[in-house]
Amino acid sequence: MSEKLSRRDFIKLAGTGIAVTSAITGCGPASRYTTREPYTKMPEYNYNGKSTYYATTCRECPAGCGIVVRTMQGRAIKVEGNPIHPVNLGKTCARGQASLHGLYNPDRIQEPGTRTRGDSALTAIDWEAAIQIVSDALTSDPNSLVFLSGLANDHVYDLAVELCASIGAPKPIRFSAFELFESQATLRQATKTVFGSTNPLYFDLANSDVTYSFGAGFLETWQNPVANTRGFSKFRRGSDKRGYLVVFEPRMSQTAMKADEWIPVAPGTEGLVASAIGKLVAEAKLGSAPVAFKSVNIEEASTLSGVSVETLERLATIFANAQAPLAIPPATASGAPNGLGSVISTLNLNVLVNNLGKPGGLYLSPDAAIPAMDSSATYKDLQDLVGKINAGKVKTLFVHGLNPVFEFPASLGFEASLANVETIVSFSTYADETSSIADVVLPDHSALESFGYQRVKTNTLVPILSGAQPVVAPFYNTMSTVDLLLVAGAKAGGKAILPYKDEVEFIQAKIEPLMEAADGYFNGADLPTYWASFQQFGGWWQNSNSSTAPVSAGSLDVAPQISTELSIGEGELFLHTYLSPILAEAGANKPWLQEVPDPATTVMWNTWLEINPKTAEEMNLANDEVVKVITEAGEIEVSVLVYKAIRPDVVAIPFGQGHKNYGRYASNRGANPADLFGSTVNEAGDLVYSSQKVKIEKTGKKYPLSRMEGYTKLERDLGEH
Amino acid sequence: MQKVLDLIKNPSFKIAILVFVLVAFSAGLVGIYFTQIPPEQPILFPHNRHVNLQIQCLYCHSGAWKQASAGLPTEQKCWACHGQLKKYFDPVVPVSEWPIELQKLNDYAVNNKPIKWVPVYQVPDFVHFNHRPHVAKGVACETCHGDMSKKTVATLEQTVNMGWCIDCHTKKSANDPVLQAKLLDCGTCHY
Amino acid sequence: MANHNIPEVKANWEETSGVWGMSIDMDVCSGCQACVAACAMENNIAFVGEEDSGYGRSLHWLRVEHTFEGEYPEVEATPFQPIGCQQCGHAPCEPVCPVFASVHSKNEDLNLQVYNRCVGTRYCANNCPYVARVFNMRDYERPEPLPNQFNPDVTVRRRGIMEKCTFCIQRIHQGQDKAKADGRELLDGEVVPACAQACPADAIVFGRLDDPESKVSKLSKAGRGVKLIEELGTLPRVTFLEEEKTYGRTG
Amino acid sequence: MAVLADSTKSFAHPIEHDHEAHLREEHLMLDPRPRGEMNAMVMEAMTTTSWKFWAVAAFLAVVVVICLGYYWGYMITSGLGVAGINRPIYWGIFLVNTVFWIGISHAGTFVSALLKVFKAEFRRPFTRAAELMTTFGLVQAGLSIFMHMGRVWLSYWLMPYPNERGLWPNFHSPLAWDFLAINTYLLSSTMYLFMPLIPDLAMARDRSTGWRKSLYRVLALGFRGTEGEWAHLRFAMNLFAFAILPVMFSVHTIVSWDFAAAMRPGWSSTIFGPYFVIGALQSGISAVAMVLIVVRATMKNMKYFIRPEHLDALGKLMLIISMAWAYFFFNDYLVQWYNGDKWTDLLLHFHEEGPVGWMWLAMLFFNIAVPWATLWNKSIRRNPTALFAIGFFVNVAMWFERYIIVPTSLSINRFPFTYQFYKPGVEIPLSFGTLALFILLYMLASRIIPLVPVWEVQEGQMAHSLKKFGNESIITISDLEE
Amino acid sequence: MTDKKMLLAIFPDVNPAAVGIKTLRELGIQDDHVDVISGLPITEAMMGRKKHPSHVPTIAFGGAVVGFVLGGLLAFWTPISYPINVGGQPIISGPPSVVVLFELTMLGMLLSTFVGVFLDSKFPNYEPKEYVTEVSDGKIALLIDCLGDDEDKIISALTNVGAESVRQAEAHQL
Repeated sequence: MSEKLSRRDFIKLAGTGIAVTSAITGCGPASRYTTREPYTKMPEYNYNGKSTYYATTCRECPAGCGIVVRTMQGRAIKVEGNPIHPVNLGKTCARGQASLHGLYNPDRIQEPGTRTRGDSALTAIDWEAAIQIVSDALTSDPNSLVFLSGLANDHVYDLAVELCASIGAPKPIRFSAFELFESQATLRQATKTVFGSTNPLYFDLANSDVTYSFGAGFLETWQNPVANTRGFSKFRRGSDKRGYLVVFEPRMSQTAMKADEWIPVAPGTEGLVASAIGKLVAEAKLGSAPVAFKSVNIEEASTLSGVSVETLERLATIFANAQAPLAIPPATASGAPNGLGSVISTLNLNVLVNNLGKPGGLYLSPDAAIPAMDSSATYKDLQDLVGKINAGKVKTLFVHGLNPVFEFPASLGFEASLANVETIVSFSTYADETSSIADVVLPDHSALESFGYQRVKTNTLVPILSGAQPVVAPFYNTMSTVDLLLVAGAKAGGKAILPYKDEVEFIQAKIEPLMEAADGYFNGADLPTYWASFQQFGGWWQNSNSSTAPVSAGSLDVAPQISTELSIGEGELFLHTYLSPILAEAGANKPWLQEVPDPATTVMWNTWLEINPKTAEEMNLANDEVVKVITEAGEIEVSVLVYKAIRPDVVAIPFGQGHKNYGRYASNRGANPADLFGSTVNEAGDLVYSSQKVKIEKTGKKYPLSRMEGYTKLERDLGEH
Repeated sequence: MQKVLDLIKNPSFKIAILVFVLVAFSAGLVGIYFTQIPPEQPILFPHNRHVNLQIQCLYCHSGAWKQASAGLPTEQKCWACHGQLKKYFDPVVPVSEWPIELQKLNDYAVNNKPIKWVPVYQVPDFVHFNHRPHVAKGVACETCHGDMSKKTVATLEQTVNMGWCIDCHTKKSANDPVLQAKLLDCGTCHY
Repeated sequence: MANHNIPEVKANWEETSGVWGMSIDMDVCSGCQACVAACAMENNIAFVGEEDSGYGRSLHWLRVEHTFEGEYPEVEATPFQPIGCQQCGHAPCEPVCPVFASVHSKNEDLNLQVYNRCVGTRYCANNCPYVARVFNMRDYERPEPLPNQFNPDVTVRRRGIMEKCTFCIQRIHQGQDKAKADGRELLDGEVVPACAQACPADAIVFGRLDDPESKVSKLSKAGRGVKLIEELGTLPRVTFLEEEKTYGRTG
Repeated sequence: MAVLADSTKSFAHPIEHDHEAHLREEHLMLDPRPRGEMNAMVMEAMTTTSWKFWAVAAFLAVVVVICLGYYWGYMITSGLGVAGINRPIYWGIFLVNTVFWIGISHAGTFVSALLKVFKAEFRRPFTRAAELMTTFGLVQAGLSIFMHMGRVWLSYWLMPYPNERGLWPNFHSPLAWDFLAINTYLLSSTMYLFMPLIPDLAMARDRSTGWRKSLYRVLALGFRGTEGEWAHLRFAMNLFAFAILPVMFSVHTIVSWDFAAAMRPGWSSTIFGPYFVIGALQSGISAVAMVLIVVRATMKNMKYFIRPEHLDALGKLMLIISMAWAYFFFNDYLVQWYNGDKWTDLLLHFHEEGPVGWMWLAMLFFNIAVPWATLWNKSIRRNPTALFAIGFFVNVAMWFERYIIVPTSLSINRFPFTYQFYKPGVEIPLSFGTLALFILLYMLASRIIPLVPVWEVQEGQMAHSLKKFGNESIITISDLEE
Repeated sequence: MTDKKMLLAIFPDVNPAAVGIKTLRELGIQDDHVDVISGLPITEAMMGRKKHPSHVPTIAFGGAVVGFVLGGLLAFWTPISYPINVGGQPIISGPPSVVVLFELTMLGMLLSTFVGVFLDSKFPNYEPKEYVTEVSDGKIALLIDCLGDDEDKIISALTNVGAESVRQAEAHQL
């Protein structure tokens, strides 16, 4: 500990030195009172004033990209992609780049503390007391303990699963706004229905020549946007033939902006359009349509979706004639009452053109490198959890890597239910909505300060276990949650004792089986060597493709049950909610991410409501006017942004802002559209949110949106001149 | 009014003004002097003794020939030599009888504390100085840092400013226009 | 934007092809803003907050432009176009600076902004046809411990100073220094600016234009290549590869 | 000689002829008073202050301290962010003010030097008032430039001085020319103000006591009026009158090159030089008229020196310049109509229809319509209130014109993505600060230096007489032309 | 040998003063022993005297030359002292140099003219001088250097042609 402490002090001092130097820039050599210090025990490869690079895993989203962090004198200064990591091959997204602003966030929780429910301030405690609190919780009734976990912390989740299993507590619940907004459960269930597999699907965008996307924002947040963008780049320019992308969705997203054609379909009719295209393709190719497409009425589909029959026929011809056609299932549209049917329809389209296991088609990702202990929860599970809490059956709630009070829609009633929990323990690194009401806050290291691993589940043809290691010594008096649980378990005794000394030993135990795994990127004769390589390369992966071709489970012969119910709630406009491509669910506290313009609208630092110019004119709304958006579940106030590329019957709001308590950069900024969601779930157990109807009322207020783009501010039509 | 005028005309008033100006001026001078004296280092490192023992500069400041920063030795490195010197290592000799500076070093090394050296040669952070090309071109350390065999702690031998850099760059590259273009390019140091 | 292949300008450009160049493929640029964030992280760019950024004071060295054309439902998005400093060979920003703060590097053929010489007349920014220069309006606050993230190779700018994309000159210098220490020539692709390094679509390619074999030289001369408003005679070093919205076009 | 001989008596003579009486009343040159009396009048004008004067001066001083001292300090310590500039509108009201004040300063030199070169006699009583405006206007222009700089504490880098770095200013830059030209102009106009002042200071020295005596004794440099002193002064003043005119033209054209040398649509134009010069004269001459009207109304004995004939002459000048200005303004559109550059076209439309289109209209209305409609009329030209109002609106409109040229034009460039609005911030108090400083300096100077060049008036009166041709009495033949 | 004396004659106007000068010349007093003090720039011709020599034109011309040379140094030497390429323009370029040359030539000329006036007129000079304050009210004063013997002769002659007073000139603080 002492060594860590001294290094931390050193980092602080070095930081001060830099600040002083930066403050006197331009004043000449007056920085007389700065000091320079060598490391007390500097590794032999480390020179003062020279950068060292550490490979680790980005934890800004669950995708598991490998990154290399440039450090200098104990400070992380730049995130770069890990060029050998097979998922992202040295590339990063804006969120990954800005993860340093998470590490150096001024609003991190610096030490463990407790509070009386309702207070805002924490009373500092030492880690001994913290360990006591956790061990007390572990020794109480295991059935009353619930562990809530996020998606981007596999090793913590794995340990929690083991711990819960050992003491007999219910299995940890894993969820995040990613799951909600991309309706992952629906896709999982559809995959199971169509291909009979639980492995994630791999869409080989790179080798496709015609891709129809039914609304998955695969260049923005869906699955692994970095890998998808790389695939997209190959799709467009990787071979002699330029790939052709058509996107069907009610609002032109960033992905649709890159498409060659954007087909504005009515919300919830994506599956219908896919079926109609399927029918036309089948008729062109096979002469007659299989059962799954037979019953589709093209005219009706055209009327409902707003896509003309000619367009459908033209698109069907292109798709039928393509060498490597690919249909990507909906993401947002899965959150409709008919979501499951829509996803099945699009997957059926792939089965129909038989691109299964072929370049440019569909693959099933291989099993995870180390056995997966999870399948994420569905929204239904959350509703059950809230029911359980309300019934007083939960005494202790552990929350790690997740901000449920913000990420769970208000209609779920999670926040209200917390009154029935005796002890809420948050392991959050940042002051957020959940940790600010938690009774005990035991901050984990931030992502770049901790060990860990992450299974790469999507966008991969090989098993990958991406490894994480600290790139800097912990900045504050934080403690790894795995260590904390292990120590507390040991203290609690009995079944809570797990056979690991600390976090590193736990991870080593997990990766040990991989030492002998065939065709690995590297192998190790002994664990220390293997462990060193695992840290050096930023994880382990197989060299060769071990994916499998999906096999149709006969879904073409089943007429899909596509519900005709297209909307829920009352109101004149559909609400289209999407995960903000830049902020996602937890990026709002990073100042530079806030200042990165949204790709489609170039808005920074706020939430906006996109509305078609025609609708805006009818409702007499102009840019920057604040409107009230109302559903049965709630209402929010948000500034209007007139957006040309959206259906007139749809308004869109991004999710990501609207934090009440998430540090100085995110708090009280923008609005949270999840407040508007109802509580209906679809057949797969995902929340129905994309068919939500809303009412819009003027408030008479104005709040100017901060936009990068300027010409619409001048409110002039440039076409004239 | 007249009294004020009389006061102003009084010679002692004029003298008082003069004295005040002189005092203020000297105070300013003293202030400037205090900013110019060499900074106090945590350890009065005797460079001269080490250099006279034929220890190369690059032995301790090893970064100078391969990177921008010359670097400072860790106290481990200091202790690697001093630990082997019988005189100090001998457990018979109590620490309190060691030379005072070595006692300090011992304190840092034993307690694992970084030594907070005060930089003597410093360029503003809008100037990016790289030791490597200078050493590679054969510029002797003495050229800028003075003859360390005659100094204990480092002192500022040169006013490190742009005119001095440019002057030397111009002279060294007088016969090589390509090199001169590089050495006098603003972007070589400022970015 | 405009593709005026004025013969004289082209001829002139051939003569002074420049040293460092960049090509940006607008067909694959997905507008993900990774370059923007990477640039900010690499170059110690300050964030300015909601009010100032909304008022056009954000300090992005790189902005990704796009617009919508036409009316719904025939609306189309123009391709994403990341625009930073074009490192003009004949840069209009340079001669107008009264104190030689905006100068041309003879050695690297880059546009330099010497921060410590800048007095803040902002003339260069007015004269930049690409609106690529940004001005530090204030000492933007970066509360502790955010300054720990500063890249020591890049000057931290204060209020009253112009700044702009440098083609990550610190990385160029490092690369050259390393190559020189190793006693070899710089390899193509050895030096990458932060934006190109991050770009998931590999839309940004950076390299030497004076090396006809480098990737960027070849791309710059490709048929899709367009330089921004080159009819002004600025000799920009960034080539944009245009989008082709066609199905199955080869090449 | 005859007039001089008469001059002591003529005042006492009964006026016999109505027309002659009218002419004497009309022309200061024909209405001499005993020189001692005239000197006394000027001294009295200088030394007479009322509580109103001090109240206004105190108010202005407070405005200067708050607007210039406080706000400028605030801006220096917190950065230019407190002003309204942004990307791409990097130049805002500070540059508008610079151009405006340089424009104001032009007329002073114009009337005092150009009219002297052309021997226009009516100039005599107000050359100093105008020249004083030049100097103080330039001070405001210089201040505005300093305000506009991002790091004003390093502004000395614009100065050519030898340094160890071997770095000099970049003389390719119009801003470096600006530095040379404005400094040349400021120095020479100050010298040109001071030289004719020496004899008047000597006169004031002979007529004052106390601190004024000490002050004037120092300022008059020991001038007695010997033959040699007069000979040197006469030559120097003639040379200045000739040489300062090209300097004046160069200054404002160089200010215009700041814009015209830039590669911006709407700025890059060869017409900018003459256009700016004429614009400067337009606002400057109106400002001279305004100042004279105020001086005439507020200072003692000034109604004797400044008469409707002077307002009349300035009114005519205003009309002429307004016509020339309209022509150059039209040229902007003419050239654009032929070359058809789409960005310039957009810019010109933006001037008219953009958010400050009202300024554009006001500028045309007050700079063209109003002078053309009114200044033809002699009685309007001679009416101080009317002329003041016209001058005021012309000045406001010329300020608008610069506003349209600077920030409004910067709104538009070749990248529509970056278009922005301009909302002035701390520029507003700072602008009022410079205006207040100008007025304050002028007020204080009017009580310290003789605002009327007495010796020049007396020299003129000495040489003028009425001549009778038949039944008509005239001064010069040109009087017959009206 | 008799003492040298300085007389101060005050005339009410230009004409009598001109006659006075003529009278003095007739009395054998050379023009360079007479100085005219006046509140107005009456010309030498009015007084029937030679043009007063002045160095100001020469100094002005010299100043212009110096300014031109300085301008040349700024325009042509300073760019080479640290050659920096801007915008692909030549290091020494014509059009901008014209501006620099013009401004500095004008500045040199005007500044030296001003300085020339100071030099030629021995400004500033606060020593006691012979002077009467009535000059600025329109009187013309003649300062006459003469021998003590001629004093009475001169006084009576000048009084005859209209001098208001002729007396011994006394230097006093202005």
